[in-house]
Amino acid sequence: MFLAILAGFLLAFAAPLLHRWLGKWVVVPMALLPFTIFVYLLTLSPAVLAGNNLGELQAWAPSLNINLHFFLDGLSLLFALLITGFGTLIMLYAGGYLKGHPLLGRFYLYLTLFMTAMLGLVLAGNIMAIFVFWELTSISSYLLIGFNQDKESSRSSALQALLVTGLGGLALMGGLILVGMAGETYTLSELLERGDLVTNHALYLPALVLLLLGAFTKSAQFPFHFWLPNAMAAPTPVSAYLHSATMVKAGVYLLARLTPVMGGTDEWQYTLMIVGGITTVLGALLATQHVDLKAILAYTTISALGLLVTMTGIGTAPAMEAMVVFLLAHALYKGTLFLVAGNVDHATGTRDLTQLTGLSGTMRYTSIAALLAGMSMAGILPFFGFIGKELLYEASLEESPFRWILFAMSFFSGMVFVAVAIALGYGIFWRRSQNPTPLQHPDKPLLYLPPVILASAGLVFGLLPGFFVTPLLRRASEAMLGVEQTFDLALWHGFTLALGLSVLTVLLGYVVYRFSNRLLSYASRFSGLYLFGPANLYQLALRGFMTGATKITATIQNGYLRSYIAAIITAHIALVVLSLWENGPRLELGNNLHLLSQLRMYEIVLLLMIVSALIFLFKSQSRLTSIAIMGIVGYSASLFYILFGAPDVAATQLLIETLTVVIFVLILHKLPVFKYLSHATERYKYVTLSLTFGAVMTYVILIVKQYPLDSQLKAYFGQGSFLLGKGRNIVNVILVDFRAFDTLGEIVVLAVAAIGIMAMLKLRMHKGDKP
Amino acid sequence: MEFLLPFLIGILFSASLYLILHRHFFKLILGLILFSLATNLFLFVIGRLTRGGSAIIGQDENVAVEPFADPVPQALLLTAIVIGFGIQSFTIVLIKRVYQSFGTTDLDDMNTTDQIEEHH
Amino acid sequence: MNHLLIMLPILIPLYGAILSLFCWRSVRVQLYIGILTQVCLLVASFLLLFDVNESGIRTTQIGSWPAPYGITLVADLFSAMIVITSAITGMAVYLFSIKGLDKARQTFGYYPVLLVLQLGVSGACLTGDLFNLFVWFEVLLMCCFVLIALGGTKPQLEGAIKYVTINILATSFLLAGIGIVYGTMGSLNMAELALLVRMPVAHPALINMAGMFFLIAFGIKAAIFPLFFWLPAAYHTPPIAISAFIAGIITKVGMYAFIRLFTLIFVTDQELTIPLFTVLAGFTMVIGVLGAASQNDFRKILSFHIVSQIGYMLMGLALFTPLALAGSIYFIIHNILVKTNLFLISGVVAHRHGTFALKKLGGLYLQQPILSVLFFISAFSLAGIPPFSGFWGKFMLAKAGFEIGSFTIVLVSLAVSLMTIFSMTKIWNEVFWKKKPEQEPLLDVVPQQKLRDNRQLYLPVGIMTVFILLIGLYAEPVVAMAQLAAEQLLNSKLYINAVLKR
Amino acid sequence: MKTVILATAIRILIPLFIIFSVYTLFRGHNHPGGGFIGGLIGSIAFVFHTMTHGPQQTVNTFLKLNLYGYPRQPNQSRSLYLMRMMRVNVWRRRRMARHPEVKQRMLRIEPVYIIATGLFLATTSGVLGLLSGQPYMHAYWSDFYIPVLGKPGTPILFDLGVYLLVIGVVLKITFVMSEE
Repeated sequence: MFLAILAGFLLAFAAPLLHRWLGKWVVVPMALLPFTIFVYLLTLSPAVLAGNNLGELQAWAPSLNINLHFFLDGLSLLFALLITGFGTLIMLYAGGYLKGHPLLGRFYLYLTLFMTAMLGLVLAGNIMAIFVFWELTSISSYLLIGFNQDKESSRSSALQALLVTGLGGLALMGGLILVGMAGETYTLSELLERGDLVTNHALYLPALVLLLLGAFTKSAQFPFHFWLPNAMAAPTPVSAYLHSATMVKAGVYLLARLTPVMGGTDEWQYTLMIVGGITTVLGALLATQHVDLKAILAYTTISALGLLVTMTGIGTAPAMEAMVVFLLAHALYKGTLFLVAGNVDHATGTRDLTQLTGLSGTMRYTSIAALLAGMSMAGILPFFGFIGKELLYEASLEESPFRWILFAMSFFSGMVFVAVAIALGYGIFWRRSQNPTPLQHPDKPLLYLPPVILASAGLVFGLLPGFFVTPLLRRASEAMLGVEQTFDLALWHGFTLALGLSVLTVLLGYVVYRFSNRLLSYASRFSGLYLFGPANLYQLALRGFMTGATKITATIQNGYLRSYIAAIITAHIALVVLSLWENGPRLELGNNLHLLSQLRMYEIVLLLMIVSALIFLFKSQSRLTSIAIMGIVGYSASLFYILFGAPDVAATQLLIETLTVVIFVLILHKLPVFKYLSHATERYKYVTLSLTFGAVMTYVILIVKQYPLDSQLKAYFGQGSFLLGKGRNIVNVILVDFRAFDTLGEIVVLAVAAIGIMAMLKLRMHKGDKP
Repeated sequence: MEFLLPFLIGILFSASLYLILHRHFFKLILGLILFSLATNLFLFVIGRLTRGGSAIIGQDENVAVEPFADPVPQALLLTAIVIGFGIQSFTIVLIKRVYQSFGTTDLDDMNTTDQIEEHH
Repeated sequence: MNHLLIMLPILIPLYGAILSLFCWRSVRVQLYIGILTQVCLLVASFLLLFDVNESGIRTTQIGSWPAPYGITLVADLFSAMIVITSAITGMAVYLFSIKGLDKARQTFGYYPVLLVLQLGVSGACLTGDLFNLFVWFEVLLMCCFVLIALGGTKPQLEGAIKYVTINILATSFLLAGIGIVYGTMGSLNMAELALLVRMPVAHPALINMAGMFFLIAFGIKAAIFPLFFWLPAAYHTPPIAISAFIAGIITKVGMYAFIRLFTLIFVTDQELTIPLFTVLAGFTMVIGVLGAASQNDFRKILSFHIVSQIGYMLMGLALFTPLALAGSIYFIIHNILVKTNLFLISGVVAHRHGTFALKKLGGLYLQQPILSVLFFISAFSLAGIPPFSGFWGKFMLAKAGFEIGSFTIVLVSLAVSLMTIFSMTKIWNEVFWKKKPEQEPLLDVVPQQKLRDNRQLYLPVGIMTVFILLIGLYAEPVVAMAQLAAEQLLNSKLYINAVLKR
Repeated sequence: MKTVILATAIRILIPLFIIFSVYTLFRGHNHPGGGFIGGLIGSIAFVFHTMTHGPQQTVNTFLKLNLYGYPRQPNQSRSLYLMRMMRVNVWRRRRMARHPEVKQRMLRIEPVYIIATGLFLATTSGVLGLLSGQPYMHAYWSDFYIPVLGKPGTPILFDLGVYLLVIGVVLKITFVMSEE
């Protein structure tokens, strides 16, 4: 299995090259890959159908317990077969659909990447690996939706899908980490047996919320459904494959996969049923409001996904049975219908339902496929869709307090499905018309063969449900329930209530179809409601985010150096105060007062000199005076150093001060005179800030000096300077021997400063804004 | 003196910060120089002061005898002063170049690089 | 051998710089010296990493002066990992600068200064002495000053003045903090200090207060909230060959020092620091990403976004568990590589199209498909999409956060991650997918020589992308090493014993 | 500022300054002084020269070495030629400068090279330790004693590097600044 995934990724990245070499024949290797994997999976299936789960372990990041663990049971096999089987057809179809497109190679790259990721997702046996593949599907979907990158709508739809599923992805990551913590493992097979541990864990609820957020965004459940119709900006093969048959079902897969772990609780059941129910009804309702073929299909897909989620929520054996059967049936007919819609679009250039008529004459095979798929969708007798619908009704009518609500919901959607099926399978092809829509090119085999195959699969499965399909689905539902399943699928159940309801659905569906024009005319009346819809909320949120971000940034990063410095100093004062507030030592000035008596006269003079120099500095209007005052302050500082036994420091300070004055004179002699530029109000603010800062620094010195310092370094250097370092000037010995490494760094700084000054004065580029 | 020095350093910090918060370039650079001066004194004072005895071993001794000034802060200070000199001279030149390029001495005229550029 | 191995990452760039200075007149010779230095540095850093990985923390005493008195150089896994990442980055930036930087700047000391910058990175990472750390940070700082102002265009000067002013303040705070530490504990050796603070001290609050000085100082250097202002003002102004390296490395070295000191020394009052860091991390992440989202310039988005990522690294420190610190470390490594690469890509784009403005760019998806792929990988690595590199850091941090019940900060980090996706897709949308807006036809004709140069610029980007992919797709070695490094950080006995030979 | 008195004073002062700076440098290990202070004192001499005469003049006076020479005669032995050239450059400089046949080559000492030399000395003084398996900057002292200068050792070499670097840096800075 690992090899299959690896091959997928390798082939994906080879696709652009293959396209360059093989031209349009690139379709051959691309389709061959999923087909090979499909066959490979079929060879594995007897073992799985016999009830064995296959595993394969490939270490990846064992120190984080994230491994490429593969796990194949009924559920994953069902999905994997769907992905590769349908994948093969889609690869062929895409070859026809995008024939001659210059970016076909890239398209195959993304599509194969997606397929492999999806395959990895359903085969992964480590929940973090599931997440990894999950996000890969999101990215490849982003690239595919934005495939027509020069269109603004494509780009924004792609972004929307990415952000919504990305949000879900992040939530899912959180959720899975929590599940992993609750279950104490990331390995699926172990986790599946620790359901009780997880559901009783304190983290269960947050994990559930995050997990469901992930699943719902991916599977376009209300209120995150809005990205799916917009994702139809992608080329049709993508819509058919990702946005109806596979990727959107990843959420459903995840729910199904984790049912034994997370399911069974009230929170799980009710949330799934409520959200699924709303989605079902809403999707169906919205489907009647559109004329674009792909939009209609997208909304019915949303509705179908809602049904699947609801069934997972109910969680009983019949519900699970209904879920897997409907899942397969839906994938078959919806995929077909999407492909059909793509063919129609490709051939006629329009997808508007009201403009398409009488295509059966010109698009013979496509129309046959459409008819077959439509009948399956409508749930007409020999088709697989019929079995699905029967089971849905039976499951929803089971003994439960909400049976009527559940039933009404599935019945409603069933009705709409019938109407849509009629419109698509019959309306645009077979309804007689005076002037059938003209074609731009005749039907092509690469375009009509895949839907025909898919649609006939729906018929074959319906006629022979016992062959292969039943055992597979049985194992799949077993994976969710954790108990052996023994159901048998059959077309004919006798005259049961469900049959009657099916017939009723078809009849009412036909009525809906007849009145569809009337329904469409209501569409405009709902427009007010859409303002409050999630799609609009998304737009608002995005716009609000941008405005808010801009405003906040403009306030914080306002370009004024003063305010930056003020913020930094304020932060410093706050932090120092904070650190000393609670249990900092108290300052005892009294003990130090005796030091006052040691004051010498010249010291006081020095002190007064500095203070008065500073006052002059503030008053001064002239540069030269200021420079001179700075010199005075600097020289006074060096006097301090001499007073306290630091002749080297004093000498350095003296020389440096001299040099600084020289540099000042050399450099700044041409600046204009001072102006008072500050505002009065701001000045008080800054005066306060400065004074507080000074006070804090004084306090810090006083408080530190309150305690004796026992420096080992002083003692060691005092002892060793001459004996070990061969020098009597301890400071110099420190500088050139004990801590010469500091000095090395320091002279490097000086060297760089010299280079910098030279470069700055000599190199003056004007339009060097470019790299 | 030991008692008064912390206050002097506080005053130096206050004064330098106030200068830095000015809009005028020249005051900014004065403020920065004063600020590092204050920091140097801070480092010196907080490493404890010793009056009189410098950190030099006498000709007829092998080890330093108390009281001698702690040589460590002095060595650190020397390094810091020299580094500060490098940075200061760079900053002075920078100020000069800014004035030449922008023709202003008002810091408030320089707030373009962190502005958000308009889009569409 | 031991002594030599630790010194090499310092000596190699230093000698490189000295030789370049001797060959001041000839840029070409400087270039060759540079390349040679980069290769040697890379090899030496690899050797150091292997050695440390094999045999634990390595130390050397400069000048043979014993531990608390002389300066110690310490190579543990954390520092060795940063050094090797810096070497990789330096190599790529060097290769980029050959064609990607104008001759004038090359003539005025770009090569030696960049080498000194790398020297500063190695020094700051390897030193085990507080004041020595300060010195190496000054080396870094001075190089950044010079490089940011190199060329002296208007935006550069404006950015430089803000950068310089704020960073001088940071320097002063750092120095003052060192003064306080020495004034309270009488030592500068980090291992010795670590030992001292773990013994009953007179006033832990004083140490904590010193910690606040370091927080401000390294907070400014690492650009955390509310001290980051210099970054968005300056980082986008110099040419890419300069800003790529500075943006990629320097803030992370600040973060390195931050993590080092707050795991080793300033651990006395974690009831204060941990909530503080958590709040700061949250704000840093959010404000940074908001800033990035609001910009409309390729480089500005990238620059502002650095702030946001720093928040993640701080978050690891705030959570203070082995896994969280491992996450931080991984994140630092990942971020250095990815951020540098994104900057380089913006440079490749601007080299050909002459602008960084999103509204003037477009159509690269069709025009330069390879570059698109390279950008896509880096951008989505940055956004933390698996299986790319950012995911692992994010995962470790999120998991660590959940494990100790800090749900809020984890949720914030996840939300920020979504906004990161948004800001990266903004670039992708505008620069790569969108059609190039119409402009005068003359500007569209790119001379052949320039096109050839442009393709040469792919090389460093490609190299970086390989590394990014490597630490993403085959994350295990780096993750395992980061976990070991985190254990070394948290188990300060290891560090103390290695240095003080107890 | 170009007064005669100042110019003359500086001309006399400069050698004094330089001698004093070298003295400070070497004495620094035992008394206040050392590489930094010495370097700064030495460079301040040049700074004043530059401020009075301009950078070009300073360079011409101090940092440019004029080498004189003429082509080797075909039958002249190599060693003899070399000795002649040395003599020409050492003792007869002034006379040779006016000689028409003699070619003049200038060796200009860029401050950058002084910086590089200083850095190189400082760095390399530490490498000696490394080469013998000791840590970087391990000190080696010679056994003999030179009057005035004291015992030579690698730390002194280091200090010399610092001295040169400081002079180079200050020279470089003042040159470019006064060219403004």
